[in-house]
Amino acid sequence: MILSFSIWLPIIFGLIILFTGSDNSKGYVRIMALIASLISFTATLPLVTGFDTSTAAMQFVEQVSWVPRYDINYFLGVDGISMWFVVLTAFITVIVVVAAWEVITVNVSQYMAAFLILSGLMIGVFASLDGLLFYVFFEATLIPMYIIIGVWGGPNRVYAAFKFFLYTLLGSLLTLIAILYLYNVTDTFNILTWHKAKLDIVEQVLIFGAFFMAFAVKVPMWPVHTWLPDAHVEAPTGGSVVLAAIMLKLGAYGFLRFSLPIAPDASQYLAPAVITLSLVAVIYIGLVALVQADMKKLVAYSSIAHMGFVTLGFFIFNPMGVEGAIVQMISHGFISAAMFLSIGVLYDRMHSRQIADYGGVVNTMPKFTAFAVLFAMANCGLPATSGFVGEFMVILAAVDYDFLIGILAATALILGAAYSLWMTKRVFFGDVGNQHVAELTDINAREFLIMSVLAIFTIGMGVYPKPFTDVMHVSVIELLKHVAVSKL
Amino acid sequence: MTITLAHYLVLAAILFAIGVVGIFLNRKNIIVLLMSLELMLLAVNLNFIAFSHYLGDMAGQVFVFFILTVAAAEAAIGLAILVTMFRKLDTIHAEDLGQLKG
Amino acid sequence: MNLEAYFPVLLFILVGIGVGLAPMGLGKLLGANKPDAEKISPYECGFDAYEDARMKFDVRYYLIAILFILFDLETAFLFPWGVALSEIGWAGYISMLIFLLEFVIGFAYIWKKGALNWE
Amino acid sequence: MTDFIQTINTHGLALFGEMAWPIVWTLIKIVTIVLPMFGCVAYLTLWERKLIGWMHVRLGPNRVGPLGLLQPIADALKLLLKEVIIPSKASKVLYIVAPVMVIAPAFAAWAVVPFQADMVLANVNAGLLYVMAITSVGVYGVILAGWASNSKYAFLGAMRASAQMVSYEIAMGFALAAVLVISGTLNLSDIVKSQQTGYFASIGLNFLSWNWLPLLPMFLIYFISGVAELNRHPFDVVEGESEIVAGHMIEYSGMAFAMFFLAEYANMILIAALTSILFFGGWAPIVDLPILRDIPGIFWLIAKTFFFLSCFIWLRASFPRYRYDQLMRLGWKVFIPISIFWILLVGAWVLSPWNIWK
Amino acid sequence: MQSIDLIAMLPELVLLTVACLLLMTVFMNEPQASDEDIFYAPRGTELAYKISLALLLGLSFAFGLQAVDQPVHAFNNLFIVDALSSILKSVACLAVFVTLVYSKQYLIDRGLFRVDFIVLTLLALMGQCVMISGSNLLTLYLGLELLALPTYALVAMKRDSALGTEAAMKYFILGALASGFLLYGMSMLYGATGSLDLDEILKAVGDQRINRLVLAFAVVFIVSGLAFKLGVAPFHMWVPDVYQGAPTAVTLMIAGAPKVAAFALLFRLLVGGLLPLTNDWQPMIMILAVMSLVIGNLTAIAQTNLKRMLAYSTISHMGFMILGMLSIFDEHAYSAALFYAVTYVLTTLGSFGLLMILSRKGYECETLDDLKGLNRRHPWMAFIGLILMFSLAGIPPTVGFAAKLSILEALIDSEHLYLAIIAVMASLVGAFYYLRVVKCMYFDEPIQTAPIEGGLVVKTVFTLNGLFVLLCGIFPATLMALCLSAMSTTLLS
Repeated sequence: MILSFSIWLPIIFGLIILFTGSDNSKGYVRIMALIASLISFTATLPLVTGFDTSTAAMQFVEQVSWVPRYDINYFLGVDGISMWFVVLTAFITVIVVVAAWEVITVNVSQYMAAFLILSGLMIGVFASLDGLLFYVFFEATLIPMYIIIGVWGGPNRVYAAFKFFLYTLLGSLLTLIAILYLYNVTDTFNILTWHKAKLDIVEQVLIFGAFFMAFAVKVPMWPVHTWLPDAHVEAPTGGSVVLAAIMLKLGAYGFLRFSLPIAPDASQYLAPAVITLSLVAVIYIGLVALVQADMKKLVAYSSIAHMGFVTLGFFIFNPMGVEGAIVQMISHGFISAAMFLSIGVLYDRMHSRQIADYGGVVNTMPKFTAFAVLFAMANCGLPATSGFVGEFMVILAAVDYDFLIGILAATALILGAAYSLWMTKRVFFGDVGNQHVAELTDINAREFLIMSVLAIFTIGMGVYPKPFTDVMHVSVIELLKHVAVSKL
Repeated sequence: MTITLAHYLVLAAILFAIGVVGIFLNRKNIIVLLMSLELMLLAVNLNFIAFSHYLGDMAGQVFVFFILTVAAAEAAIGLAILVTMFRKLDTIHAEDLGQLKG
Repeated sequence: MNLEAYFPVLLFILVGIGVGLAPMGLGKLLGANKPDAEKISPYECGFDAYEDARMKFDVRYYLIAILFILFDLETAFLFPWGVALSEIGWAGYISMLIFLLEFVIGFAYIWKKGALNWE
Repeated sequence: MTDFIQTINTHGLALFGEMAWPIVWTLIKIVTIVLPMFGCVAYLTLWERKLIGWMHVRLGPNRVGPLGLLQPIADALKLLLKEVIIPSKASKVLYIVAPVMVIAPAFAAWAVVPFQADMVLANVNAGLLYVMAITSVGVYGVILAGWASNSKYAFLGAMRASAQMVSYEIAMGFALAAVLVISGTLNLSDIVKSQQTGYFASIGLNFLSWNWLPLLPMFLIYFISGVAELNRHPFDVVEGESEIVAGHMIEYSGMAFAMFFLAEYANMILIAALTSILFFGGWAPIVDLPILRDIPGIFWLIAKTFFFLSCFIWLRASFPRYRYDQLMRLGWKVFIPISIFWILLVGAWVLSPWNIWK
Repeated sequence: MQSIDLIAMLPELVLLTVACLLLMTVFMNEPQASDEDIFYAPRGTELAYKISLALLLGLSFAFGLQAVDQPVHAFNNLFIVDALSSILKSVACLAVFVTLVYSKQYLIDRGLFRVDFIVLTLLALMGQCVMISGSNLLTLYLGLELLALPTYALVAMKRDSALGTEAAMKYFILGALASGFLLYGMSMLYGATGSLDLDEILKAVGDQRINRLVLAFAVVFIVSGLAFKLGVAPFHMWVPDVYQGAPTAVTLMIAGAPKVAAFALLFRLLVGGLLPLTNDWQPMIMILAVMSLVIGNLTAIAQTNLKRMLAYSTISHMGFMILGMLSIFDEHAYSAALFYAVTYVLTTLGSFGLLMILSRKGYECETLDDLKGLNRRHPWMAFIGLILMFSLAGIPPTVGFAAKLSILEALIDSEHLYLAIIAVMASLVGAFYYLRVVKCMYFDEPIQTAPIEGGLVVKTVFTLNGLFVLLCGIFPATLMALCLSAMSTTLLS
């Protein structure tokens, strides 16, 4: 029941807020939303405490028949790969609710409801063990996100919302075909059965391709990443946070849950191509990030680069690489959230995201600058921050796999350092840039709270990542065993 | 020369074709369109009668009866619409039906 | 079906057409034939025609035409019913009763709506 | 008589051969119907003028020939020699076709009319249907005449005429349906025969068994509708002289006009004959007396027809013209409800134990 | 004629009788100054309206309860009552009920709230019922015409609207043309098989001795006639014009209930009568479906008039639906099409209902601009609108997704993988224009600021309509199972 609670509590709370709240009762809506997100987050905690790290089997399993006609089940469960994401999602939702406290002033109830519902749906994606259930959650997330970007977004929000929606839909529709095809072959929508299904190489390649369409768009991988910068730039701060912290992980998670185990031979066969795309993302997008004048865009591109690391980690089929990639995903959840929040803090005060509009922020906002610099360091993978752990593991695995790939991946660290530090320098340090910067006020208690929580996790995970890797270790080994065994 | 089923069918087909062509080629008068429609239905009736006679089965003729009825009702409604249209648009030319781009 | 019986009918129709055409031809032959512009202009009390004779006419004529088509169909159903009434018995009678009742309702409706009023 | 026909048949067969003789023989029969009809039509006009004259206490035509008997011939000659004018804006072909379409049905309908027992050109089962169908064609002629003339008077007259004709056609159809319900057949000969049975016929009072009595309202409706169909007085708004002169045929002259004229009288005869056949026992004598039975049936039919023709003329002489709205009201609001009611009544009567026609 | 015949047809007879009698309420109306100037609800009409609402609800239940395991053949197999017919008729009645609820104020505002409107609607419903239950070419044809004739009149009802009359004329001509095609096909079928009875035809068609050429003729004409009636490309020309030109209430009357009847017609003719000829008609259906999907979706993008856009969307949805007919005697596939038809009607009701609720006297809500900022004006209605649009686009968890899913599953099951891919690509294109509607409702500033009218009943029904679309999407099992069982009992017999 824990998983069901995690999924449905936020959704139900979201609907209640949607129907009862209005702009005349903003206070009520905010409190309700906070309570809802906290309860939902608490509901996920038993997953952590009750998790058995010694088995690769699915835990907290729930299974109820949903559409008997197609043998679709309401089939939930988590293993070491997905467990942390459930918790992370609920956690980020709390952050988002708090971050929106005073910032969002129109349609507050809809805003809060959208995020709560979105949170439930995303947890649903991570917890589904039924292919169709997964798909339903996966696609349903588009609706609240579309609304979030479109209603509370920036000037170009309509374009961004459409692009976001249609890009993701394009990929996922093909996935639907693949899911139905798998159903046709196996007569079930059970993902675990699909893992064992016999498929010849053509089928595998086609299915892999279909899944790849959806997940690559979502991750996003080069060259289908172009929706992400637009979406990030236009989305409200909360939207960017959820997008970067959780939504991108849906795609990466899909690779682990579907592509690799269902089409192992195709994965092996196509791995070089995927690795190439990942490296392009890491290096080329890193370079692109370097020339951004808009802070949000810069972080958006850096997200793409970081996700390139993740896919790289997956497709070298090495426990260290895969674990590193997952760690990277979690850590990126914290760091990107923190980065977008930091930009949000600045944006709320200055209504500009242009790097050139800032300078010497440290003089007026010392506390904030301390946090922001910490997150920027984490973003470029400074040791003792969470960013370092994942990237280091992936690079190690890559070097092990192929020295050249390792070297190329490692350049990401340099590029990351370059753009993060350069941005930090231009925004925070030096003399006060202009009149507006001079009038900035430092972060208030609410913002301080969010920042510090995120900072604790960033550093904590960087210093002591063992709890995270322990949870996933067995599952990852099991997964790679699967991939290693040919289905042909 | 004896008249066989085939003759009736060919005649009906020709009538039907004239009706259809009348509808698609006639860009002028809607009354002509209505007449083309009637012609099509008559061709169908001829078909039914011929088959009915050939098969020795009355059902076809019953069908014809109903087609005639419906055709008349259809003509009535067609005329009614035509009248409304003429009063509103002051034309009965098919080519003047251009406000809706089908 | 005895189609031969209809042969005289066909012949009679042809003769009827002949009866129509022959005197006209005769009249053309025997009668005078000196048309001039005034003579063959349409009759309009000494004036030149003001406008096209095929003008708009009263919509009630259309209404009559439409109603005629619908009512005449009732007759089309009554004829076979009348011929076969003794064979189909009361079931047939009741069917026609229902049919005519519906018809009467429609009739009452158009009456009430004033479709039957000429003024 | 039979011998005579037999002789003609054998000789004709020899002369024209197996194929052509039936056609020729039928043509001969048709001609024997059509030619007298021409005579009848011609003299009907004379009779009309005479009778109306007498009713008005005048003499009527009496200059041409003894008692004016040559008057129709003179009229015919005059019309024959007149110019047939085709108006400049008329549609030539339709203008010519229109009178033909009016007159041809008036004659063609006779194909199925029984003059006496077994004396009918085509004894077809759908006789009544045929009559209904072929007489309806006349409306086209009227409309075409009005349209083709391209004259406002003609057009208006045609609209009025056709609206009136179709309006009364409905009531007429219902009246005929009532006849069908009783006789259970569409064959005109059988309809006549079916009137010869019943209680009154068995005691010799034929005329009380005829359809007119049980169907009295229907008979009246039929007869009056017939008058309206003919566009005759008192329903002659079509050619109301003061308004639209001569209706749809205003542009016609000479023989073309004569065709409309002929058609009107031919139709009168037809309606009168049909009234006799459908409601007045056709060729049967009024009462079943031996002397009357010896008179050939055809004379009975002619006598009855003549009676109704005179009625038409009498109506013309006596009644003022109906207004158009009155005319339409009579057709739609009086005749149709009555006839529907009566049909249902008759239907129930036929099925009930009190059926008197079995 | 036996009593069982009349019992089988009892609901229809009640419908017919009441429809006829309702005409008499015209005698109750107060005398009015002129026929054209009535923007109120006369007493008689009000009564007729209430009676018909009650009747429709009652009939919907009656038809629902009529569900039988063994089909009942009435009137010498002219008329059949089976599980399929009862579910379809029930849905049709419900759809007309909802339509009437939505349209009342709209009609009053346009002087169309008249008895004849209601009666024509009921008669059209009667036609649908006959069509759904037809098991003989004659009954099918009569039902079709009984549906079509009142609809022509309804479209032309607003006599002072040039667009309306033009639409009526086009609808009439093309509809009659379609009937002609269908009839010609039927006559050929009759000639080839010697029967009008679908069961007999089914038996006869399987016989190899029958003239294939005549049958091929029959199939071609019947399918094109059906395509006209369904409004699938390339026989779709009338759909956008009629949808746009007709008063929205009438548009809904055309877009709603008749779609299930059209499905019944399609099913009865193609599966019930021509099943052995699947090789002949399936390629045609395939082409029609693909063309509809492509043309419908691509053209819809260019529309700014919502009614027109929804018309093109209908075309594509009908194309999607008939994809379900591409399996050979598979109740799953057919029931998928059935499910699709039913849920599509449900969604369409809501979307046109929204347009009607937003319209007022003298103002027609029909372009995208009219929807702008709806979220500001009335968030709840915007939310329902959002659900409806996403359902049309086929995004989970709405019912539109469940419907698309079942059709796609059937397609893949019958090894039409490429068709499935075309279908999803088309719905991707489709998503674009539905998203645009959502965009107008949520992202844009309102242009219209007048308060939204619409009584409590209307809003409640609209809400239920929207929530049903959502709930059926989340819990599609019941409805799917219903469709499946209806289809399998129908196919078994």
